[in-house]
Order: sequence, then C-alpha cells, then structure tokens
Amino acid sequence: MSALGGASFNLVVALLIAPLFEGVMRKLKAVIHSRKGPPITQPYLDLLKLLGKEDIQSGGGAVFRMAPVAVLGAMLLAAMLTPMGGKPPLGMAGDTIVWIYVISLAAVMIVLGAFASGNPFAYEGASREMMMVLSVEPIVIASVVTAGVKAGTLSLGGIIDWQLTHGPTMSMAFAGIAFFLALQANLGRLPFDIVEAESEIVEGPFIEYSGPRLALYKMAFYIRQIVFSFFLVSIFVPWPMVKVYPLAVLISLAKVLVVLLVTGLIECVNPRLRIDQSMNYMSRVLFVALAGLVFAAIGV
Amino acid sequence: MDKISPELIHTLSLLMILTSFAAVEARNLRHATIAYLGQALLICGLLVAYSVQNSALLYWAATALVTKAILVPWFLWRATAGAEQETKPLISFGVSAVLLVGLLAAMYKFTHMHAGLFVDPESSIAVVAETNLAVAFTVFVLGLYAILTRRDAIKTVIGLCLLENGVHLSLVSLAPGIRETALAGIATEVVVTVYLLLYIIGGIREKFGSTDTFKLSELHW
Amino acid sequence: MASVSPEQLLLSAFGLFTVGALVSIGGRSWRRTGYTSVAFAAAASVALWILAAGTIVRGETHTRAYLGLGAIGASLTFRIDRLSSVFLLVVPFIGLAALLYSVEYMNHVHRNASARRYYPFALLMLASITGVITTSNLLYFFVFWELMTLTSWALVWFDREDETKVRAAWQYFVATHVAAACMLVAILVIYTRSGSFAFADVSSTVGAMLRTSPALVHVVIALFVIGFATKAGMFPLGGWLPQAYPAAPSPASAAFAGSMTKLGIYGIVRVLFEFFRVQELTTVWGGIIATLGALSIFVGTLTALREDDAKRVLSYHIIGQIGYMLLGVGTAAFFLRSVPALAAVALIAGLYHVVNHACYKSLLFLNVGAAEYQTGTRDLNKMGGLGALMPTTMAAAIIASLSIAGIPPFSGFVSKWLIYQSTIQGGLRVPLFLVFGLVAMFISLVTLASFMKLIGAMFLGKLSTAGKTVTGDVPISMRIPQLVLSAACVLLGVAPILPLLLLYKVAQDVLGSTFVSGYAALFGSNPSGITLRLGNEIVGAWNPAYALAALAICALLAYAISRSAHAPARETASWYGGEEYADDVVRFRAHGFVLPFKQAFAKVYPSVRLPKIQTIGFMQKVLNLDTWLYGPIVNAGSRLTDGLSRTHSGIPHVYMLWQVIGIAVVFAVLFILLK
Amino acid sequence: MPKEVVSIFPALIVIVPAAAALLIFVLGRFTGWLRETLAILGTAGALGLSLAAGYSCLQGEVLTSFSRQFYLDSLSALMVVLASAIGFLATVYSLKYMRHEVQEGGLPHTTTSRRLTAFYGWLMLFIATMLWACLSNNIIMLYVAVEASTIASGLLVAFYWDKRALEAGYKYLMLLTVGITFSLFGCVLVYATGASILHSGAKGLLLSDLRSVAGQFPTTTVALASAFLIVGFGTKAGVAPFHPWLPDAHAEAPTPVSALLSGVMLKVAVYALVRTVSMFFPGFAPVAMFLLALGVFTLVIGDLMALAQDDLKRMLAYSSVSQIGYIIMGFGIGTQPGIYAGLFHMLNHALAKALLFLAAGSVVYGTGVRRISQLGGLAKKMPVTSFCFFVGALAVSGVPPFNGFQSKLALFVAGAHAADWWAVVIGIAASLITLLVLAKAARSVFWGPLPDSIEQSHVREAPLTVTVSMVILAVLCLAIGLYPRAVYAPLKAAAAVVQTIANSQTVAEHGDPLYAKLQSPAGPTR
Repeated sequence: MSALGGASFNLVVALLIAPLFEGVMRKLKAVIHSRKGPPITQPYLDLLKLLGKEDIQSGGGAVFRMAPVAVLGAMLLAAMLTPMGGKPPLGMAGDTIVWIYVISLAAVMIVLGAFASGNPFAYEGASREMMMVLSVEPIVIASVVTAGVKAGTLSLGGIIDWQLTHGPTMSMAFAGIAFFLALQANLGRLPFDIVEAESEIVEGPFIEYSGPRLALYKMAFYIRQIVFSFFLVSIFVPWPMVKVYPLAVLISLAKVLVVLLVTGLIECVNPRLRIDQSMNYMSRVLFVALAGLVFAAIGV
Repeated sequence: MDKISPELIHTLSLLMILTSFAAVEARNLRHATIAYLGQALLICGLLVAYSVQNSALLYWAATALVTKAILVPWFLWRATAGAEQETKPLISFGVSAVLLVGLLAAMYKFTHMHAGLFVDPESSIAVVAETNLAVAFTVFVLGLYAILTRRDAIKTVIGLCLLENGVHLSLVSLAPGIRETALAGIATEVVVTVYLLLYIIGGIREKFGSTDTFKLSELHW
Repeated sequence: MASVSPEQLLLSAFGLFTVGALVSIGGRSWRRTGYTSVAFAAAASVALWILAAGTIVRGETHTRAYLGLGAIGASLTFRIDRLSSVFLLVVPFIGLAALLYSVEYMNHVHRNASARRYYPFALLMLASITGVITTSNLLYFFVFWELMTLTSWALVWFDREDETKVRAAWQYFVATHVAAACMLVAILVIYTRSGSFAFADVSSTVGAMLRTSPALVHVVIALFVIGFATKAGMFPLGGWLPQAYPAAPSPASAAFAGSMTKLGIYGIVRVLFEFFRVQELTTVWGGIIATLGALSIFVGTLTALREDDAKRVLSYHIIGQIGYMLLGVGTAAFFLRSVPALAAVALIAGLYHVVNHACYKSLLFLNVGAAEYQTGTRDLNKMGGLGALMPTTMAAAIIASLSIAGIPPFSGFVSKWLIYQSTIQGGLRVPLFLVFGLVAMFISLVTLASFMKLIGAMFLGKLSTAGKTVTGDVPISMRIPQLVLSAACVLLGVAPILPLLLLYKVAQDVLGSTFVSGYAALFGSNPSGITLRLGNEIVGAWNPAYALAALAICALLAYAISRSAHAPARETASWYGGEEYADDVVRFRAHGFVLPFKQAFAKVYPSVRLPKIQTIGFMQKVLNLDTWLYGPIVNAGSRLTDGLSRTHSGIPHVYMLWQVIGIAVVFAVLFILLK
Repeated sequence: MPKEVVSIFPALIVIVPAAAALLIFVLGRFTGWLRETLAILGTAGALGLSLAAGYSCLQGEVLTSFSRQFYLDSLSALMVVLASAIGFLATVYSLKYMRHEVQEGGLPHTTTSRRLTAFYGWLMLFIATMLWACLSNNIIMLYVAVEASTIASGLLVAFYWDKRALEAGYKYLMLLTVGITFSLFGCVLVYATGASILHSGAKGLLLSDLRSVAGQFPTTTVALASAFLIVGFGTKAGVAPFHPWLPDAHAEAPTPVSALLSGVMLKVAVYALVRTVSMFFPGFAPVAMFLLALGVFTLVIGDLMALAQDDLKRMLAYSSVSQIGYIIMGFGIGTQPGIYAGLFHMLNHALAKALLFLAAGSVVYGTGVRRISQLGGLAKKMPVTSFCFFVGALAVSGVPPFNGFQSKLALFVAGAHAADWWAVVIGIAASLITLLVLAKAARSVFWGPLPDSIEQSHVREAPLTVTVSMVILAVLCLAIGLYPRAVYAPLKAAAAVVQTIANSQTVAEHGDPLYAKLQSPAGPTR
C-alpha cells in the first residue's frame, strides 16, 4: 500500500472514527455511573453544533486564532506518523522522536493559544499543561528509547518488525506498562485532567475559545486519544499480526477500544489529583520506565 | 718594600675594638662621637702603618683624616646639639658586653681557621691579616649590632660608620700592597651619606620631636 | 575570485576590521559610527565568506608566517580548514547582524555613553575571533584568545556606572583569565615537549609524550578543557556567564552568544580531534566531556527556568545549550575509533548545534533587546502583550524559541535529533550514553517550558503597564537582523541537507582516514531529508519536506473544517469569572509559570533561594565551587596576606634585622649548595 | 668578539646630566624656567647620546672611555637607553606637575623657586648616577655609583619634608646604605680575591677582567661574596625580604621620582646584581638556582602584599617588588632564553610601571586622594589617565597584546625549557594575582560612581605635559607588545653579554637552542 494511501487512511480514521471512541467511552462511563448517558454519536453532534456556533474572540491576534488550527494540524500529522494496523504510513518522514515532538508541538500551540487569550485561568491552565508535558513526556521518552534500544533503531517500522520477529521481552513489558500508566495523563483523563479541570479553572487553556475553534480543540483531543492508543498497541503489543491488511486494522481498532475502555474505567473510579501529586505519581512511573530501559541495556 | 710592623698594627686594630665598643655603648651621644673620633684616628694610623708597603695608602690616610676624623665627628657634634642623651636602647650594657666578648672570640676563631680563604697564607701580610680580619669583622658586626639594637637614629648613623670602618679595615688588610686599594678606599667614603642622613634626622627631630626610630612606624603594611 | 588568494582575503578581513575599529574610534555620533562600522564589518565578512566557501570547495589553506617571535620560535601562521570555515561562515554572520542591530539600539538605549567605547571593541572582537579560528600556532591562538577576552570584556563593562554590572564584568575578567592561565600552562608543556607552537608539531609529539609521561598528557588535556569549557560556559565552570552576558548591551550579548561562546567548542574539537587523537585519550576525555555536557544541559536549563530576567534566562540557557554541543562532541570523541560512523554523526550533530545555536540564541538576545528598547525593562513579570504592537519581533521570537526548544520543523530540532540518535546509538554500545540521551530529550522539554514562559510573558496576553508607551515595532534596521536570523533558523531546520553536506566534509577532515562512509551511506540519498543509517540499518528518519507538506495539508484541512459552517465571529473582553478586575491585578506573573515544577527542581544550581531536596542539596554542595574551593582559597590567601602585612611593622630595625638574617641565611644556603 | 672602540660617548652620557645638575644648582634660582629647560636639555642630551651609543653597540662595537673605566656594551647600552628615556619622560612629566605640587602641596618654610631648583638638581644627579652605574666597569665604582644614586635620590624621597616623607626618606637611606655596605663588602672580597689571582690591582677592579677568573675563586669566598652581593644589591633592587623600604619610598616620593625609582633604579640594581653575581654562574651553578628561588619568593611576597594595599602608590610599589621577582627569576633560570626573558621583562616593566606611577600621580594631581577605596568613577573626568592606567595595568599583568605578555611568556617558556616547572606554575599563578590586584584597583579607581568625598568640580584631566609622557609610554607598551621583534636585536645582544659573563666556557659546546631555533623555526632542535 502506498504511503499516500496509508496516510489518507489514517487521516480518515482520525477524523471520522476518533469521535466514535469518545462516544463509546461516554456511554461506558454513564453505565458505570448508573446513568443512561448520551448516544454514542453524541460527540459528532457536539462537533457539528460547535462548528456553527458564534466564534467569540477575546484574545484576538494571529496566535490566538491560529493556535487551534495548528493543534489539530499537528495532531493529524501525528496520526499519519502513527501505525494503525501495520507500518506507519509516513515512516520515512519521521521516526519515534519526531512523533514525540510533533505531539509536543500540539502542546506548544495549546500553551501559546492560552497565553494569547490573556485570561488568567488560561495562563494557569497553560502552566499546568506545560507541567504535565514535563512530567509525562520523560516516561514516553524512556519507553520509546527502551524500544529503540531493543530494536537498535528508532524508526517505528523497525521497532514493530523487531517486536514481531523477537516476541515479547521483559524490558518491553516494563516499557509498555510504564507507557500505559502514563497514558491516562496523556489522554487528559481523570485523575489527570488537571489542565482543564472544569470545576476549578473552567477548561483552563480553552476558556476563551468557543464555536469552531473549540471544535478544533475537541477534535484534536479525540484524535490524541486514539493516536496514543494506537501507538501503545502497535509498538508494545503488536501481536497478533496478520498479513491481511483490513483484518489487521480491525484487530488494532479492537485493541485500541480495549485500551480506551480500561482508561475509561479508571477515569470513573478516581478523583482528580493535584498537580504536585500528579508529578509525584509520574516520577514513580518514570522509575518503571527506567527499569525497562535498564533491562534493555543489559539485554533482557 | 719595607717590612710593616705587625706589633703596631695589632695594637692599633685591637684598640679599634675598644673604641667601637665605646662608640656603641656610650649613652651620651657626644661621648660616642668622641669615641668614634678616636677610632677614625686609629684607622688613619693603621693606614699610615701599612703605607710603608704601599705609599698610595698615605693619600687614603689623608682623606680618611679629613672625612672620618674631622667631617663626620663634626657633623655628629652638630647634630647632637641640644640632645646629647641617647634614647634607651633595646639591649643594655651588661648583655652587650657579654655579647661583644663572645663575638670577638668567634671572629678570632673564624678568621684564624679560615684565613687561607681570604689571603695567601705564605704572603707577608698573612700574619697581621688574621688578626686584622677578626677585628674588621668584629667592628662590622658591632656596627650591625648598633644599628639593630639602638633606637636612637644618631646611634644608628654611628653604627653605619662602624660598618664602613670594618669594611675599610678588611679592605686594607686583604690587599694592602695594591695601589688601587687606596683609590677604592677613598671612593667608598660614606661621608656624604652620613651628612644626608643627619640632615634628614634633623628634619625628623623637628617634626617628631625626638630621634627615636621606633616612632617612625607610621608607614607600614 | 581566482585572482585573490585565500591569504589575501584573510589579511584583508583583518585589515578591514582593524581599520574599521580605528575609524570608529574617531566617531562621535552613534548612528554614523554605527553605519561606518557595519560597512567595514560587512566588507570583512564578505571576504571571510568567500574565503570559507573557497575552503569548503578546495580544502585547507596554509599561509606564510608573520610576526615571528624570535626568542621563542613562534610565528603567526594561519591555516584555514573546513572546520574553521564553518565558524568563519557563522561568526561574521552573527557579528554583522548584531552590529546592524546596534546602530539604532545603542543610539537609543545608550545615547549618553560614547560610541567610541562600543564599536571599536566590537570590531576588534570580531577580528580576534577570526584570528582564533584561523591561526595554526598555539601561541598566537592564545594571544588571539586573550584579545578576544579583553575586547569582549570591554563590551561587558560598557555600562560602568552600574555597580552590579561592573561586578559582573569583573567576575568575567577573573574567570576567563584563570582559564587562560590554565591554557597557557598546557601550551607551555606542549611546547617544551615538541619544541614548537605549530599545530602540526603538537600531534606528532603526543605519541612520544604518552609513552614517557601519560599522566602529563591527561593533565594537559584537562587544562585545555578547563580553559575552553570556562569560555564556553560549561557547568560548573560557567558560573560567570549568566552574570556577565546580561551586563553587556543586548547586541553585544547576541554577538557573544553567537560567536565567542562557540569558540570553546571549536577549541575542544581542535584539541581532542587534532592534537590528542589517540584512542585511550579520546575515549577517556570523550566520556568526560560528554558527562559534563549532560550535566551542563541538566543544570543550566533547570536553573534558567527559575530566572525572571529575560537576559539571564537566555544566559542560563547558553550553559544548557553548550551542554548539547559538548555532548555531541564528547560522544564523537568517545566513539572515534570504535564506531567511526557514529562518531561522525555525533560530531556533525554537535557542530550543527553550534551553528543553530549561534543563530537562534543571537536572535533571542536581539528579541529581548527589542523589547528592552521599547519598554526599558527586562523583567518578564513586568512585560506582556507586546506582540500586538511588535509583530515582527514576536514572530522572530517564536521562531527562535521553537528552534531552541527543538520543536520541528525549526533548526534546533534537526541537531538535537541527531544528538539523540547518536547518544542512543552510543547507548547501545555503552549504556551510560542512554542516560545522556534521556537527559538531553527531557531537558529539551524544560527548555520548551522556559521559552513558553518567555514568549507568553513578553508578547502574548494583555498589554502591561510597562508596554503602555510602546507605539510600534522597533526601527527597520533592528528588524532586518531579526528577520534574517529567523530566516536562517527556518532554513537550517527545513533544509538540513545544506549544512549536513558541509559538516559531513568537515567530519571527513576531522576524523581522518578512519572514517570512510559516504554521505548517502550515513544520511540517505534523499535530498529533502535525512534517513540516518549506521551500518546497514536505518536507525531513524526525519524528512522535513514530507512532514511539512503533510502538516500543511492537515492544517489547511483543519482550517477548512473550522470555516466549514461559516460561523460568525465577535470580539469581546476576557472572562474573569464574571467580575471586573484591573488587568495588572489579575495578571498571571511569569514567575508563577510551572512553579510547582520549579520547586521540585529547586537548588540544582548553586545559590537558589528555594527549599531544597536532600540529594540535590548534596550535589549542590559538591558542585558549588565557591564553598569548597574558591572560598577557602580566598580565605587562606587573605589570612596569609594579613599575616604577611603584620610583619611589615614599619619599624626600621625589623627590616634591618631581615637584612642581617638574610645575609646569614643566604650565606648558609649558598655554602651548603656549593659544597 | 665585539671590537672595543675608545669613545667619549660613555663618559658624556654621564657628564651631560651631571653638568645640567651643576648648572641648575648654580643658576637655577635666578630665572623662571631655566632649571626646567636645563633639565630637559640634560636628559634629552643623555637620551640622544645613549641612543647613538646604543646604535654603535648594535653594530658590534663596545665603547670605552678613560682606559676602560667606562665600558658600554650591549647590556649597558640597553640600560642607559632605558634609564635616559624614562628619565626624560619623567622630567617632561615633572614640568607642570612639580609646579602644581610645590605651589599647592603646602610646603613649609621654603620658597617655590628654591624647592624646584633642589628638585631638578637632585633629579639630574639621580639620573646621572644611575647612568654611571650602568656604565662603570670598575667593581668598586659600580658600588660607588649605586650608593651615589641612593644619596642623590634620598632628598628626593623626602622632598615633601612632612612626617611621612621624612620617615620614608630615613628608612630609604638607612636601609639602602646598610644594604649597599653589604654589597661593598662583597665587592671588596671579589676585588681582593680577583686581584690576587690576576696579580694586578688594576685588573682586579675591572669587571671585564674579573669575569674571566671567577671560576677559580675558592668556594667559601664565592658563597660569602655572592651572599653579600645578593643581599646588598638585592636590597636596592627590592628583592624580598629586603624590600620594605620600597613601598614607603615609592609612595611618599613625588610621582616622577616614584616612576624613576620603580622604572629605572630597581633595574639598575638588578643590573649591578647581574653584572657581579652572574660571573659565578658557570662555575657555581647553585648560585643561579638560588637566584631563581629568590626571584620566585620575591614575586609571591610582592603579589600577596600588593593584594592587601589600599594606597594606590604603595600597591604599585609592591607590584614592582613582584615584577622584580620575575626579572630575577629570568636571570636565575640562567639559560640564554631565561636571561633574554629577564632583560625583556626588565624593559617592559620599566615602561609599564613608570606609566602606572605617572598615571597614579595624575590621579593624585586631579583629586588629591591616594586611597583606592576613596576613589571611583574617574574615567569620565580623566579619560587619558584612565586609558593609560588600564594599559599599564594590563601590560604589567601580562595580558596580550601588551608588552608584559611577551616577556612573561618568554620567561615561562624559558622556565619550561629549563624544566623549572614549579617556578613557572607559581609564576603564572602569581601573574593572575597581579592581574587581580591591578585590574581591581583600576576598576575601583576609574569606574563606578564618583564618591561624594571628592569635589566634582575639582577633578580634571592633568595638563598636556603630564599626559604626553603617559601616552608615549602607553604607546610604547602597546607597540612592543604588538611587534616585539623591534626590540629583539638589542635584547638578544644584551642577553649575549650576560651569557658571556655567565657562561663563557659552556656556550660553545652546548650550542645555543635559542638561536638554532631561530634559523629553523619549524622544527625542534633537541
């Protein structure tokens, strides 16, 4: 399959299927909360509604206006770099490090947009967003480097190939667990939805955004969920790999669904942590990731 | 070349020790000046005594008479006008006397053991040179002693003169037979230095009210 | 330019700088002197660029000997090779940009000072930097080095009325001269062993030296490294840097950051790869330099996070960024013999970072200078919202910030990416390098946080009181350097092929015969990007062209989505939870940005005033040279001096006693010696 | 071997300033500017003659007068050119400066005219005696000349005739006379021993003949004579621990005299020391080694003491002590490069330290304050002085591109070659302290805010005659630093003289690494 086709496929998955997962998770939460909950299609409806709403601009300025576009753009690019049931379609354009930094480009734009809005709540949110990046990214980096060390390459395709040929290893298991433990924070889910913290700083960075720009942010948020989940399942749990492409995609989607359901479950049963508690937790998870790296270095 | 008279020279040079000691220890500065005058005359006599061997030394003797025996004592006499009593020295008479005897003995021992270092033992001057050098060193060290232990500025000037006399005595005993020695001796008279020092000491007496050098410690560190 | 020899080009550049300096001494008006200096510097820069370009094509050039010092057998010889040509390309570029920027900046900010205390020194500094880069004689290397220190020192103390700045200049002076003394000792040791100051003779001596006195060789390298690392600002020797650089006028700080600091790296590369390229030496010292580099990255950047003075933030980041370069160079030295291809990648990464850092750090200093020009303050807590008034400056600052933070597709990302790759590949062989790689990647995010704060506090949000008087962007002559430098940042990021081709040739020269891989075998044959290979395996890929194209499509798509429903737009005030507050009251201060994180990492660098964590406290004790090294030495010195002083009581007898005792002692000693 | 030419020049070099002195004493009090004119003429004449004589020395001649009593070889030529040049500049500096000092200094009980006459008369005598010391070939006359220079400068040191000046003058005369008497003892020993070996009193006096037999002296005599010579001339040169007169005298003397004391007189004493002691180097190597140790000790003590000073001129004086240490260290290394470096540093320090003293004097002229802690921010008011002081400070500290760097570098290289690593390392460390001391002083005097204790309106730049001498010296410092080749030939010749004094037997067999390298700059010779 050509790179272009793969990329387009990923784009489509990201744009069209990501909200579906969100819908499923909302439903799941509602079930656990003993509520009826919205229909699975509710996220689509939300997005469509927002796109038509009035765009209230309090911050003004180019940075404020362009930030959501850039965030969604970066997320879509990340989606194209992420393997969704096979090789990453844009593998020749970037490896895992590029992937990490494209994700952080999105974070950068969120922070800049928040600054540009000039709202103190947004500043606080931006500050928290930055701290989340600072505490979570090391775990991501450590896990990815573990994979790189095992495979001898940092290219996503190379890592997946290595995983498929060599089977599960201790160090990769550790790295995968660490990545999974950090996933909750990466997805901005409870107990780590510290950045938005609606009840506290009223959506933080997004407080001044409304209408279509908020829709872009929501979209990016949904896409981030599936990008991280796909990354997790294809790097750390690529088995079973079937040669038939559509089947492989379906298997991946199923794995992603499982991952997201687990995170949803966790979200339901935990209250929000403070930012320092969160950093504390992350530093412990980091030890798990580093343990994986040490195992990788000694060849286990 | 005539023979020099060792007895005469011995006598003269040993007398120099006594005069030096007197010059250092006399509490009255004018008495010290007179003691120094006596020593200067002794040096002149020594030079004359040596001149049987080297007539050029007579010129030196003449110069020394003018500078050492006339000018320097005169300057000192003038400088001590009105303040004849010396500032109390660091080390008193009794100790000084003991030290002096020890010093003289040590110098004797040293020069008699190591005279060969300085003069040819076979030469005619060797006999007197041993004693003379001992005396010269003693006078030199006495001069240093005066400089180091006397607080009075004028006494240190006298000490300086003693230093010079010691050097001159050793110069004449080491190389009495050479004409240039006389030239060297004449050239190294410190009379101008003494004059200048006394001039400055006069200024010091005027500004500080005394010639106690221990008061000269405003400039330090 | 076939008719002009490289030698003539170099000499004419020196001549132009010197004449320019002389002419500008006579200058009275800031503006006219400034433009004259720019003209001279531009002419000299063109000469140097032609020279550098020719060198890249043809290879190295040697010149005749000048200014022989008969007594010690040294003479001024130049050798321009590809390594120097990299620096020859960058330094005049930065220097010229800073000078052009100075014209209006100095005229406005330092109107009351004299132009004579600025331009001559700036031009002479550029000349001496050129000398350092091109000379091939250790002695003259040292001379140019000292000249560079002196002239830059004159710029640091430009503002001599301000006591803190004078103290900073003083600290700079002392630190760099201690370093220079170390270098001088090293040079002398080499000289006595090789009998010559020529670069060429040094490397030939090392073998013999290593056989006869291996410890001495290590001492020599250590002294060199101290000398260079101090200048570069490596932790823990760079404590002077965050004091001194902010004290200079902003364009001068930009020139320092972009040119002078980099010469420390140049020196280390020269010393390690040319003089001491013996396996056991490069391995040991490569390891040491890489370790110190990683430490520098860690400490420098985390400390920068706590600063609120814009120029001090930038200065601490120099320490951090120097760490990246040292990490690259150290890794290269470590793997010089064992894995030449990896060494090449690491070296290229280090040098690439040198070039990038020169561009973006100078640009950042110019940005901050522009803000200072307009508002009169550098305190991030007092600034805000300047972006709306100064769009060019803000755009440049954002580009520079994203570059330094290593965000694709800007320049810093490529070099950092190469550094990550090489450390991780190194980590496959020696796991220690994995730690360095992790530190490098993690700290890159801290850098990001720090610059988010800078951008947010300076340009975004509501206009602060300090910015109320600002009417527009800075004058055009101050905007042009910023635009040019930001263009360079973008270009170096999106078209890595250009610098890589050049640096690949440099690496070929520097690594010599051990390194045989072709360009395509290392970086792939695709001109639009890099496919990094070591051995036969692809270890990483970064193709800015593809990625940018994809990003552009995605962003367009996103934009299209946002406009798909033609939603109406409306402007309104910010929402403060329903209450009306003055902006300045509810303003979020820069100091508060990522505050809990800062507290977690407080005290990494000496002299932080925040609660500390125990283990880091110990590290701080060890690394704070003031408390256990300089302090005691100074105390002991002053006690000794005190004691000595007391012996000079002023009483003449004491002194005469010394003379008399002196006689006795001298006689006794001589007597014993002669027996 | 250079050929000896009988010439009147060496004698004239001494006679011209001496005659000027006489004329000043006789005629000085009659007309207004006559003494200044005579002083300028005297020093300018000496300078011209020295340069002429120095030129013929470079042609390979040795000039002698009065049956070799005056003997001008390359070493002497270097010294007289240095002495007369700095003497000339100091005189030029004095023109306005001393009038100002005498009129505003509050001198008691004497008229301006008499004071000035005395000043210029003694100044000329001082310069003449120093020139004489450099030219004398007679070991006793060498002593006499050195002592005469002490006498001539004694009243200059005490010129202000207040408590401090008198104290300084007394200490100066007393300590130096005691010291010099020691050296007289040494000279007498050398003369007597030499005369008995040479069997000629006339030859026993001439340094040029003594050096050929120095190797045959008995060991104890050598030890005794060198001890007396080193302590004697060392006292005059300010070698630690015989230096305490130096800060007092330098600080209390009028500025031009301080400059001459530090710039020339110390060097003359070092010259005397080298002339006499270096004759023992070939036969008795430990003497040189001892000098090296003494030099290192001196430079450390001088630097440490300078660190503690708050008085600008005392600080400079202690810094002179340390620089003398470097010079002695150069001679103590004893090899050709070492001696070259010592001489080079002698030259450079003479220029730079004279410059510093003149600049310090200019500060005192402008402000009337000497305490470093009470000064500040003068750079704006006194730009030329400030510039010159910085040049001097950097030059003395050995920072490129100034001359001090070149000579210190040569010194360290020589030390490294001779494997005296300890000395080199201490030397480099101490030169950092020098830098610290001088640059710190420069910073606190010239930068920062102007303290309230100094009257703003009072502070002004010194007049032209004062600044012009400083600027000339500053330019020389920079020029020699940038183009050291200019002084290479005379220094090499002078070093060769010391070397033949020191090393007449060994120079041929070892070859000369320095010159060998000159011919083939590319490769090592050993």
